[in-house]
Amino acid sequence: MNLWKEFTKGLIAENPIFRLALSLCPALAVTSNVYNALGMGLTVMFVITCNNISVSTFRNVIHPKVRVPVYIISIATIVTVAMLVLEAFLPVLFKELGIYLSLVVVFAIILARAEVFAAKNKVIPAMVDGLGMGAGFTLGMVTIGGIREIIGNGSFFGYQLLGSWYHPPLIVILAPGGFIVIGFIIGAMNLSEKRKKEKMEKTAAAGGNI
Amino acid sequence: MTHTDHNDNSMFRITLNLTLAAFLSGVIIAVVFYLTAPIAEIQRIKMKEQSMKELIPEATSFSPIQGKEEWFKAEKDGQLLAYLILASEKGFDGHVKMFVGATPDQKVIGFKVLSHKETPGLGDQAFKPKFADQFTGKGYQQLELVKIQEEGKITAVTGATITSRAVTNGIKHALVELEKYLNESK
Amino acid sequence: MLKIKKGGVHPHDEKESTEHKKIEALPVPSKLFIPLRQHIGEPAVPVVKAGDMVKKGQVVAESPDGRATPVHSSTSGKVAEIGNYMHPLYGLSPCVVIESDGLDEWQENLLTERNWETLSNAEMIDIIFKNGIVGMGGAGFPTHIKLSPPKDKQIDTLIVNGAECEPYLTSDYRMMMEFSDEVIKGTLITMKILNVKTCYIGIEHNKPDAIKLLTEKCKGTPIQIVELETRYPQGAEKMMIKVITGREVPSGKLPMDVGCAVQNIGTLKAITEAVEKNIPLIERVVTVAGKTVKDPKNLMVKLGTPFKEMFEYCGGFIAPNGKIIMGGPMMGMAQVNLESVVIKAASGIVSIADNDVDYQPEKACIRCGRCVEVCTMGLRPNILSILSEKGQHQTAQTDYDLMDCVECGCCYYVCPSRRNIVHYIRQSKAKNAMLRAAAKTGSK
Amino acid sequence: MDPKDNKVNQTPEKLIVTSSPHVHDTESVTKIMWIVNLTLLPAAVFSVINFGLPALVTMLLCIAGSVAFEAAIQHWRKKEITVSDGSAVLTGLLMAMCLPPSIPWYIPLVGSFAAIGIAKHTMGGLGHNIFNPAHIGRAFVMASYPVAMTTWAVTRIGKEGDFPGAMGKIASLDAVTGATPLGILKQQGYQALVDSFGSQAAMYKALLIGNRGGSLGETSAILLIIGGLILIAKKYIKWQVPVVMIGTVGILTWILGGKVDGKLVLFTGDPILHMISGGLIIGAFFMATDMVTTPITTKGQIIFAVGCGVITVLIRLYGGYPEGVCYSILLMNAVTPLIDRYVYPKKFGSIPEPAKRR
Repeated sequence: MNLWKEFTKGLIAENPIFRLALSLCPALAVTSNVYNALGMGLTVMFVITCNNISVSTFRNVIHPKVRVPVYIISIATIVTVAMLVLEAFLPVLFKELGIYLSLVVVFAIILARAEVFAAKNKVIPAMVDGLGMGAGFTLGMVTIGGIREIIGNGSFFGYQLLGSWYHPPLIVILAPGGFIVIGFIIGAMNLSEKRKKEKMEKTAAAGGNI
Repeated sequence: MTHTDHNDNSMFRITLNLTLAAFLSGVIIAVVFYLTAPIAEIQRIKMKEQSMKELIPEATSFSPIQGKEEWFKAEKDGQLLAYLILASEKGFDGHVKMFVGATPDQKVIGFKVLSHKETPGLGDQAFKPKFADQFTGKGYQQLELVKIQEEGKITAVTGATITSRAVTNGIKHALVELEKYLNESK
Repeated sequence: MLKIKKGGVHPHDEKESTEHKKIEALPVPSKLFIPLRQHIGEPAVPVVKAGDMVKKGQVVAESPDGRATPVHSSTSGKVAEIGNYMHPLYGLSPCVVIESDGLDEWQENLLTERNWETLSNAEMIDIIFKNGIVGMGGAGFPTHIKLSPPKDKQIDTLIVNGAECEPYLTSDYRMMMEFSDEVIKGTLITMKILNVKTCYIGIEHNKPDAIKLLTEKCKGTPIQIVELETRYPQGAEKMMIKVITGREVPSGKLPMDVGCAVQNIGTLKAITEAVEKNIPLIERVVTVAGKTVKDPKNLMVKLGTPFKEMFEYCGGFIAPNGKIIMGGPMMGMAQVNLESVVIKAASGIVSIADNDVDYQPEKACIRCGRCVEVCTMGLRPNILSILSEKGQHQTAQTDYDLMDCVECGCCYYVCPSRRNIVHYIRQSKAKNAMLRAAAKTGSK
Repeated sequence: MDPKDNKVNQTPEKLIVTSSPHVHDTESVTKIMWIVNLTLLPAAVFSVINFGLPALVTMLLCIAGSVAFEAAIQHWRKKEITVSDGSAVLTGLLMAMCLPPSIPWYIPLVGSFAAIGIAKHTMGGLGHNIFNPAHIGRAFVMASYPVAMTTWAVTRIGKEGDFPGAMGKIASLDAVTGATPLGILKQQGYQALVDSFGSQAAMYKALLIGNRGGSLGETSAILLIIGGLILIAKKYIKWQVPVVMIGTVGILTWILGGKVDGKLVLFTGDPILHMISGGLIIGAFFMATDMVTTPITTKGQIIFAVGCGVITVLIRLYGGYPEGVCYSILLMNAVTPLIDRYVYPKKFGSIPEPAKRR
């Protein structure tokens, strides 16, 4: 079904971090461990889905000239709600995410999905798109966070994976490490795609010969 | 709505759009805030008490000190055990916020960092017992930071001199403030 | 001693093997392949046909437009055919093939005796045109055009290029030593035609004998001998002007735009012979050198002689050849085989031994800056080569002055990554020329 | 060309046809790299004598790591493996020269990976890297293992008591914290530094000869200068770069480096100390002259050298670190493309025509 496609495209093919290269700021800032990365990812998933629903619902009412301010109000409301809820029920995570939580308002991916997708589609596909994009974002964040936490701290989700023989290079959990890890992941994805394409071309050529 | 109507009403519609959006947003936030604020407040107090408890485990109650913001008395069965003072000192990257615990005769019991942005694995070594234990029982006169181990002084963490200095100065200032307060209230 | 201010290289000059050897005349080969195109411009149009008997010096091809130069028979004999044979620059090209009759007879009414001082400029330019004289330094630019500049260009200085900065080549040097009178006379003739009062002969200081001889012989004439530092590409036209007069030929302009004219030693000798004796340009001095040649020599060779004959006269090869080059090793043209023939612009034939050829593969540019340092034109060859590699030929032209490159080859010579920068630049130039041509036909 | 028309090649051998020129000088990338390696060798050998076996182990680990990563990455990228050209060896050696003598075994390996894997091959390999790989490696491990990287070993000569007064004190300082001369200068002031050596003259002598704490390659200024002079004589580097960079540091530290009672007094600094201490000599001769990552033209290289000098002094005098050569060169590496864009040779024929002589 099409909805499934809408959902999965956000995971790899149009992954917000690695493919669309949107919202790299949180991808660098709050991925020094998996816990924070997952928290931020889920928050963004929540915001993006709610916002997509709201934008899609009201898409025929909103005047095109003020659509961006209205979207921003919608995002800001949802983010504020998310912050209040986190503060009340997950105060530790709320403290860790700190300033980046309020910055969710200006994450490019959220406005981009509202503008590109939700404003042009019905509620259900918009919601699925939001969920997919949010899931892709979360996946990206957790991947980066996982790699950085394992390499830079020897642990995963706070559990010490590697023994005391392992001397983690600190830089990986510092800001430059974020850049390097994201760079390597994007590079690896591009490379695998290139090799896949080459292989396909090769088989296609071989097929043509037969 | 015809095309011309659309044009005529555009100004009206824009205003209505924005007003409605803002109004809805306000309502939603207000409702959520109304629901979550008390819980958040309880959480905050719980967290603070928890960190104070970690610092002075024997204490049974913590009461705020009048006239001083974020100063607490730690008491056990009505007996004054310690003062808890919130200190904030500039570290390597931003401020290090911590509770300093001091005995009534102004000796350090310990400190508990509430928030910081020091380099993980490097700056935060200064919050670990190896460094932190050096403060125990010292008065502010003895709080001198040196880089090379010296008897009776605080030895900085290698590679984290600035954080070490921030912690030392924070504690020192807290003790000085405490003395001033105690002298005044005498 | 005058020096190049910036850039240039100093390859080992390798001139020892031939510089003290007198010019020897190569016996007339049995077959001569005279190319119809020995100059810049349209090929000449043959006026003989297979089976015709021709005499030495007889016109075999006429200029089609008055700009290109006519071509003469180098010896007497029978026209065997007009067909495609190896040209050292253009590959297979139309040639008049003459089977020598062994008599080597001059055509009548040549070999007159004339006093150049009695002739008018127009007459002399006509004589130079009719005798097929072109620049013999390598480019082959028709001399009669060079000698009749447009009215608005005031030429005040004549420079004679005796630098011979390419390794191996000694033909100009030998001509200066053995035909010094003709060279000086040619210089005076050119000065008269161009109506200039100042003239310099620039000679690199690794030829002290030539400097001494010419200084003595030029006493009492307005010609001054200038000693130049031995440095490649001293003999490049623009460099020569800059070093001797201090003038820089602006980008895209010609020497005449700064009031200078540059002539090659060989051209001057040919001018003298043409004006005084009415001898057309049918032979020239060619240096045959290289590590694989048994007995390197300077030869007086009929135009159209295959390289093979010359190498055979020099004793053949003593080692396997890697490359055969017409011209010097810095700017010369590598030959496909030994069938290629001597043309008016062939100053030398150099062989490079098989084990001397640089087989090292090209590597990425390491930005060492050597090419920028040696580039006498002040370009950035490293960027030009990279742009060409990436296919950005237009950018190279608009932003990095591609067209100012004179292809002297210094950049390749010093490149530690062995990037053939000159080749890249030529590719860019060719691509841009194709684009321009396409744009032209497209707009029409 | 129609093959039928092509006359049979009658020469016995096949001729090679390429575009001109047909001759080349004897320089090649490989030769340059190995000669730079050789010129570094005396200082490297000295540091092994000075610091003992751990220095040799560090050095070998750096070189082996660099070569291994280079070969592995090139194999994986399906490129020709070019470890024999000496560039990976040079990267490893230069990085080793920037490291403290006795560090845990994994630091050189992590550094080699950063240098070759991150700084060099993600950019496309030799010739394409923006930053000096050796310095990226060093900066990477500096950020990763700050404690180990600021723990300096005592020189062996000092330990054995050849220079008892000066080095004895440094030895006692070393046990706890970074005690390179610049470290002492930063933390305890100029007088403390001079006192630790005994006298100013003794300090200069120790710095020049290399009998002091510091990185492997920081120690022997004289041997490094000799190596650098060979490179200048071979025309692999230009004398302007080290002279300008060291000169800038000297002048600026002389102007700004002097403090009396903690207050800045202009023109009272000790330029000689700053010029011969720390990584300045190796940086100026071997790093700021790296072909790939510095500007192409001499003019650009001088601008580069001035920038390196200024940033070095800023870091040394006002920054958090005692030494700033590594970061100054990395920062200027980032500016190199900009310099190259605006500083280029004067084009031939671009001056206005001279007035015609009549």
